[in-house]
Amino acid sequence: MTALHAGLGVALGAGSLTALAGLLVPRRARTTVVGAGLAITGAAALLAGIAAMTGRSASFAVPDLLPLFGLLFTVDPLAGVFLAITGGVTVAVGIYGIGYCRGPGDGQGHDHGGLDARGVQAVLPLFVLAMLAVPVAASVGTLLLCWELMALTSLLLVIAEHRRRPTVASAGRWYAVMTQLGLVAILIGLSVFAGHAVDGSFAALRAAAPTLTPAVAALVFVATGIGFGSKAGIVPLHAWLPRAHPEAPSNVSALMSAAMVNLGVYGIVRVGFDLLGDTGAAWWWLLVLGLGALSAIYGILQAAIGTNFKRLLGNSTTENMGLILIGVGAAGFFGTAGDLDLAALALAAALLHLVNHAAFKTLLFTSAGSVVQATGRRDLDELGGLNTGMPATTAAFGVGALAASALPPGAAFVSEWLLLQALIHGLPATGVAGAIVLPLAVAAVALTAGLAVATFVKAFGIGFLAKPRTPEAASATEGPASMLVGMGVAGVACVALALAPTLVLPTIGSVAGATVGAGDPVRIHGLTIELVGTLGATVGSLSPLMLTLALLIGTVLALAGARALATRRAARAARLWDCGGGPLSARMEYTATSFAEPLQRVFDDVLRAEHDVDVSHYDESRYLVQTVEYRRRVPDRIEKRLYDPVLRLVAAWGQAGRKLATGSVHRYLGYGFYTLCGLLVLLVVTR
Amino acid sequence: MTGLVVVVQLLVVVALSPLLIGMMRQVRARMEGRVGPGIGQPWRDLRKLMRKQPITPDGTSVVFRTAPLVLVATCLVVAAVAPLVSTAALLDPVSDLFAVVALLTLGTVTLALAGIDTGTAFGGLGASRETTIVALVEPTLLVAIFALSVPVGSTNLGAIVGATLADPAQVLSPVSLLAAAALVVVIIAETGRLPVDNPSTHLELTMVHEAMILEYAGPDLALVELAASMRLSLFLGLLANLFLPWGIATGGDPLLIGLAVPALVVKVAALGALLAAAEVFLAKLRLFRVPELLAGSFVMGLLAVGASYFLA
Amino acid sequence: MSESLFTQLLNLTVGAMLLTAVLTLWWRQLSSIIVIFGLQGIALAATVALIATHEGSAELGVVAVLVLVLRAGVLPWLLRRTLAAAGPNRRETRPLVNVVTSLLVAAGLTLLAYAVAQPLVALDTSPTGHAVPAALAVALTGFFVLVTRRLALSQLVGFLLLDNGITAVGILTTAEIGLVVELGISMDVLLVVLVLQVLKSRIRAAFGRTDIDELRELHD
Amino acid sequence: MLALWRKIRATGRVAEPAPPLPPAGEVPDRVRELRGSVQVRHVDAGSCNGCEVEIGAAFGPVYDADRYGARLVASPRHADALIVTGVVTRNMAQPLRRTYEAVSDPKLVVAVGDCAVDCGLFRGAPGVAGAVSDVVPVDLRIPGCPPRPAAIVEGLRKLTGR
Repeated sequence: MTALHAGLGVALGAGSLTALAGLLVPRRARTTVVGAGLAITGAAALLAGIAAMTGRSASFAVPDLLPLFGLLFTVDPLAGVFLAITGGVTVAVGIYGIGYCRGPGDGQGHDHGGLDARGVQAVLPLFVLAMLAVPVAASVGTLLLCWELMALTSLLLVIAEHRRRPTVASAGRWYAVMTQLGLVAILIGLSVFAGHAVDGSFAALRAAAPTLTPAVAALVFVATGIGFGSKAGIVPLHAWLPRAHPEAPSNVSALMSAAMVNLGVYGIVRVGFDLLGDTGAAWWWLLVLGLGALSAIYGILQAAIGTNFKRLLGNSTTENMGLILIGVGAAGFFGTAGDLDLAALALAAALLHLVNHAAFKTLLFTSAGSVVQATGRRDLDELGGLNTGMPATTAAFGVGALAASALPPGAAFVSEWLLLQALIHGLPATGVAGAIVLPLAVAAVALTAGLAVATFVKAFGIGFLAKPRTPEAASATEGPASMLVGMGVAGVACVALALAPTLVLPTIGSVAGATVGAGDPVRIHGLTIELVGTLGATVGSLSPLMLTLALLIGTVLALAGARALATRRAARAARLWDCGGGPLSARMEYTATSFAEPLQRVFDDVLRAEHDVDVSHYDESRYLVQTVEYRRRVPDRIEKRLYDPVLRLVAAWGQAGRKLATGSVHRYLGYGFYTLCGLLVLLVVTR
Repeated sequence: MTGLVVVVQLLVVVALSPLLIGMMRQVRARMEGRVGPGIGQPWRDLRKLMRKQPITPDGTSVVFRTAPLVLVATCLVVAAVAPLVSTAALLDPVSDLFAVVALLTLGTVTLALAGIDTGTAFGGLGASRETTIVALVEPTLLVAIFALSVPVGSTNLGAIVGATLADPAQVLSPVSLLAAAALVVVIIAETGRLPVDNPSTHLELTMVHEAMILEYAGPDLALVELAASMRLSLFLGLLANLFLPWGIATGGDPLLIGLAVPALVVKVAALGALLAAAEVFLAKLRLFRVPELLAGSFVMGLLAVGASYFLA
Repeated sequence: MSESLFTQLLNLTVGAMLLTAVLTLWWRQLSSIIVIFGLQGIALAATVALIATHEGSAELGVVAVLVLVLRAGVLPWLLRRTLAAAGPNRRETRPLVNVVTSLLVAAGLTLLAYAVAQPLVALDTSPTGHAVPAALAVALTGFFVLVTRRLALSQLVGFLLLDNGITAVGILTTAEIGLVVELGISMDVLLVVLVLQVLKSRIRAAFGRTDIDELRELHD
Repeated sequence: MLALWRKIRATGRVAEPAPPLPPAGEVPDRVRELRGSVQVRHVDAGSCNGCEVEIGAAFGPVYDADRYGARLVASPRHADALIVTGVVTRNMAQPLRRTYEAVSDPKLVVAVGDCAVDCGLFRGAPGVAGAVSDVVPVDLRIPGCPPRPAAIVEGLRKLTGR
């Protein structure tokens, strides 16, 4: 009875009990019980995951649960990473949900009801359980089953608020279609794979991998890649993500954005590195890397010019998944080039960024949820000045924004540093392809980092600082304590990851090393992260804690110096400098739209924003302007080019199909009959 | 002995940065036929600002008040860890090119947030422009760093400088020349000099850096001004030592350090004078022509990387 | 001259050619573009001179002198004269592709050139062989300028860049290219310049300007 | 480029030699705290722009007020002294007060030109709120309609003490 077994058992038990509780407990206590249950489930899963990462592994089989196949679960270090992430996120989100689900949710009006309904509260634990089950699934059937369960439960949660906002319904439709298509792709890929193996268990697949022809292997990789990539929100399969995330309740958005999308990455890593082993060709991984770079830049561009608070965070999820896939692709690429140490380093960077992203995205989405719940506004142009009414939430979002913008002392800085180190040291190892791809990859990462800075300066500065732009923003107050506690948990995780990545990095490094079949890529030396190059030489080192301490000392020095030199005059409050005119009103502030305007003009060739300016004049003279109204829309060009034609085609098919449906029962029965005969004939002919 | 290095570097940077600004203004004044206020003027300004009364504008939050401190702190940390007078840094794990760049960016970001925090139109304007420029500078900067660190196999500043010292011929290679060209443009953009930003403009609508600090007065303003001058001298010092490292000490030997300080001063002063003289011939670019400038330097950085691989 | 020093200097001169090629895309002022073109001529001449000294071949030396005179002297002078003749509203290149994009394209072309020329480099591992891709990149960039510039004059510059690149490639690949080839190249360049001159003057006579887009007018 | 360089070489120094430091005279002792560095914010309270031209000349290369440590700045927060020109019109009285408020101590006000000193020839004109001293305390007066740049520079030197 190891910690691993205990953790898994508790997680399963608590999760199922919580689901029941969601159904049975009366409304007053429901969210509390469910939230506590989720927290316990998450904590147990976190422990189990950590135990698994440190090398313990276990297998469970439920032989013939279903007619066709039994369920098969195996917990190995790689699965442990994702167990731990999902568990950690669940703890924070569970506690947060206690208060959040009582509130009006993200509804525009402050009307009550919805999120603490029986359905939502019962499905939430199931969703978590499904997400915990996916990484430990050890056979094709099990994986597909858990995957589908996860997809369905998340879909139900996304449309939880469809009564309040019609937009939710369309978002749900997008999400349903794309996630099901993704499932089909995975199904195809894995069943082709399983067709070449003795049975559907991953062990059999591993054994069969070397026997695959390159074409088949490529088919498997690409098909599953499409499925998993769509779940990770990778361009061009991202269309659902910026729709579903903003429309889902914020605790669900946090779960999806911080835990669920990771499983897409999990799938790619599992299939590419583990199941297909070293049959991988370089172009697979260059494809992954390229799509990752594309998603990173595209996502952060949309985020940088967007003004919808939660949509912006969703786009930033696309960006971070892109960065992670850059790491994964680089790892595979180095692996095919034969430099396993570098591959381990790149994969470790990707996994670390996965952990960091989970932490700060949970924090960002929960605090954004509090803001939206308190103000009922989700447009940055209508927020501002929240630091007076909601100081704790402001601080929380500030920490998250610092972590997300890859600046020291933030969490993402460490992982992006590792990623850049891996890319830079890859140059000598990978020949001409590397010499052409890696600089561009570095440039992509760098551009992403720069735009991320702009994005979160906008989100934090415009959203929380300065003067409130609407009465709702002015009168906003903090939510219940449980929400603050939930944010606090995520915040503490962010700070810990930022200051002491040395605690988690060795484990993650060894997991990555084991996945690609190399040694530990990083060595911890005191407070310092040291990169282990080939021949075990140190090729680079970073110490986030030292850096932060140095910053603190610097601040103290500056303060002391200023105090020492400045003559003691009492500070005086003064009205803002308004050029001597009347007082400045909130309408004179920069809005998110105007803040992003230069970037939008710089990247206009890419974004093709649509503006319309309508100026209305006074009747007396057309030289006297009465009002000027400026609106900007940034259509998703990839959607325009890629999805609209497909949708039109599907619609056309549908129209054609309606001709067959005349409503006569005989005809419908006839269809069945004809098909049956046709099949029989086919059988005869082919045999 | 590295403690000595840190102390010396901090003292040199803090004490001489305003003089660098004064020297550059003096060069400009002389080329305009003026006499100029003398290179000590920035220090006089700082001394006076320190004696003035601090002002907290209505509606500004803690962000606005702490930004100058953080800004100065970032500069101090960089001044402590960068190889300016000696390659032996006290905090070797912090003396990493990415870390240094990220620290300086952090300073810019805090100032931008402070600009937004005031809630004035000009503050937001400056912040918006500054963040735009930062976002576009980042790729160029990191690609140039890439080019510099590939031949050395490390992004540690000390290692890069040491490698150049060991093999002086590197300086004339296309790699370092292209990287240097790229970095010069980046530095001009990062420190808000012409043609990207006009440090001596009085017209709010043409401001980038100035617009963010319009609300600061007294000691806060002094800190911001000091930090601005420190940024400039740090960037120039890094540029000088990355490409012309001669004179820098390799250890903590007091004698060598004593020799390294004047060498650094001469190099930075020369670069500063060159920059100031060049600015006389330049006019400020439109904000939307700046991307062209940065794209050019980005391409140079990329070519440098290519050269570092293909000509190796 | 030692091998390593030769490599250094060769890389330097070829790098200078590449840099000048990029600069012609970067800057808008035609006058400064012409100056840059002159500098590139000097760099080219220096490259040839380097190889000449390295192989001690006198005729390559002569070629170097010829290149210097023609590419750094005569052609820029001709161009400057045409520029002076062109009206004041012809001082800036108005590219069909905006500057940022064309710079990025140039970067891509360079990487492409390096990728393409790998077999060549593998073929002869001498420093000259290593420098071939850069020259190729210059040629490609020149072609790109030729394609994307509106004014006849800047197109002319593009053509000359292309020619510089071709010359460099030729000399770098087969060191004993010889006087005749270079003479031939130079002659055809002069010819082209003169033809374009005539063409330009005709166009201006017909339309009063030299905007290539307006050649469409001839269509009907 | 080269032409400009040649011009610079040919022109050389155009600034006039510095006249002797004038006696401090009426300026208050607060000036001591500035110690040779005065940032100046210019306020046009209703001037005919004659004084503006002269101020421009005073900060131009010939008179070069910069060399004595005076500098024009964009924000009153950065300023130590206000240079006010013209009579204070009704519309500018409040803005002038607010500008004065915005400057942090120690602060000085310089009235430049007869109109600013004592309404000059606009005395009693409609829409005039009065001279500068009627709105904000004035520390230094530079009379003249308009005052010569030399006079303005002399006044500024009393502030900088250089």
